[in-house]
Amino acid sequence: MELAPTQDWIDVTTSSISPTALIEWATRPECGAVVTFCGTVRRTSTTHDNVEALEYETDEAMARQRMAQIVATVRRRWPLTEAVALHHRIGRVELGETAVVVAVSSPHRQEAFEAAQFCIDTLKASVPLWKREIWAEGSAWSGDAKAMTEVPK
Amino acid sequence: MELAPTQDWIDVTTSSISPTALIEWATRPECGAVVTFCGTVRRTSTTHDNVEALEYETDEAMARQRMAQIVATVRRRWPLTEAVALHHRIGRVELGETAVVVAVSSPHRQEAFEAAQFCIDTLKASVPLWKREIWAEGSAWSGDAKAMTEVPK
Amino acid sequence: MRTSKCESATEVPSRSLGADVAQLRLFGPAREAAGRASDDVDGATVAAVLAAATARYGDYFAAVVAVSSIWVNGEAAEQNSPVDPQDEVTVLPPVSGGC
Amino acid sequence: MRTSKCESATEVPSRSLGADVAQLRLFGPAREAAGRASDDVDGATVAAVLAAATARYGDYFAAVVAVSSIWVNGEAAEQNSPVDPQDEVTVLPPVSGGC
Repeated sequence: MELAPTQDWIDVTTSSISPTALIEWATRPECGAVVTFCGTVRRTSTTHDNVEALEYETDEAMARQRMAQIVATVRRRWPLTEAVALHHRIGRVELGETAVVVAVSSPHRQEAFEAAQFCIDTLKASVPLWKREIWAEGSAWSGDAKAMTEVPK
Repeated sequence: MELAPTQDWIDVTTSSISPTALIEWATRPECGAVVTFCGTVRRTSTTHDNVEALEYETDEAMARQRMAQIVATVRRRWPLTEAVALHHRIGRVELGETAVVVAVSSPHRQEAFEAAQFCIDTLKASVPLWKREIWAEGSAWSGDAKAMTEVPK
Repeated sequence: MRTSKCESATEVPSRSLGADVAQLRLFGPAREAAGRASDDVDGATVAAVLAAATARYGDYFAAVVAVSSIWVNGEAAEQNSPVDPQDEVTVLPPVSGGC
Repeated sequence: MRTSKCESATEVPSRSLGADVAQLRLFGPAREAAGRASDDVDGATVAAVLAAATARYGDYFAAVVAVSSIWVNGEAAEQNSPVDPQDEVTVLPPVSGGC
């Protein structure tokens, strides 16, 4: 893990993600609200109820570029936002493990909630990531994939 | 700290709150989304820009009763909600420390975001808690207090 | 005038003054204004209890009460709500949980 | 037909075939359908490159391409967008980040 930057912290990593580290990083003396979204691998998908793991594939450079665009839009739309972290795991992620974390801090909780939800909604729609669902007897590409969209300005 | 219950975890405590513990507790094999709100003591209030700590006062029985009503409404309005934790510190809480944590898990992130925001909005409006702001030269009751309202059904 | 007491009355034990009147509970700014967290205050309605308390604690207390919610035995009450001996009258100033 | 080469042409180094054609990059289901993550594919437009790739990889690949976004050199492209030698043509199937 690289040294955490000050305001924007984007990562695409094969290592486990620590929500704690992101919350602590996002907590600032000027910001009363830290909203965190953790996406964890669940047993039930659109097509299977015995998922054991997910395996994510990406082009890291493209993904980081898109995630930076998401943060740029957050700062434009919610200008009081202090810190924004977007971390996504790639490779195999086991059931119950965290595949994605968003953390946003702001002086105002309404803005922090809106910005965090924008981050995860847009990450799912606009970042080049593909996941395979893995169960005991086989695996398949996720059935809830959507045509990739541009990051809203 | 008591043993964590299964679905609803309400606490009013003088001990520090661990967002990590709440996130881990709320993470379930059936739930892909965990939304967390952390309220941390910030330097700037409605009247001062040098806050060093907050001191919370409550009636613990009344506060727990109200928090349980909040969770009941969450389960009525967002029935897919899996786990809900509402923890609030009382007594003195230092700058940068966490005074309140909400954690909600759900199979659907939209519901998790809505439920978490309802929890903190309603907690601020409907739970009998009073805070004093403490700075180097003195202290005063918070200026952003609001007449206490009933928990929406 | 009755000269004999009814049975229940004869069985009432001796009590302190506090048990004959409402129990006032005060939080946050109301507690601070009164200088205490609880007190025994006489009065047959919420308004009467609060008037007696205000006479005891003064103007700052009155100002806090004016913006507070009042509960009787844990339920929201109005100024004209009746108060019986041993009822608990709670003064809940505007709340400020969270950060 | 010209018999003398211009200066710039004389300086072109000898190259492998791959450098004369588009570089195809494939992800997720497109990569799986092709059995590889990258390839050299000739074609003057996006449509021509994808047609050549489909001829090479088959129907499942065609089905994935039909629902994919196509980028040329990192920018969104259309079927009739021009492709120059050494351009990077990327096939981005429907995405599924998050949980």
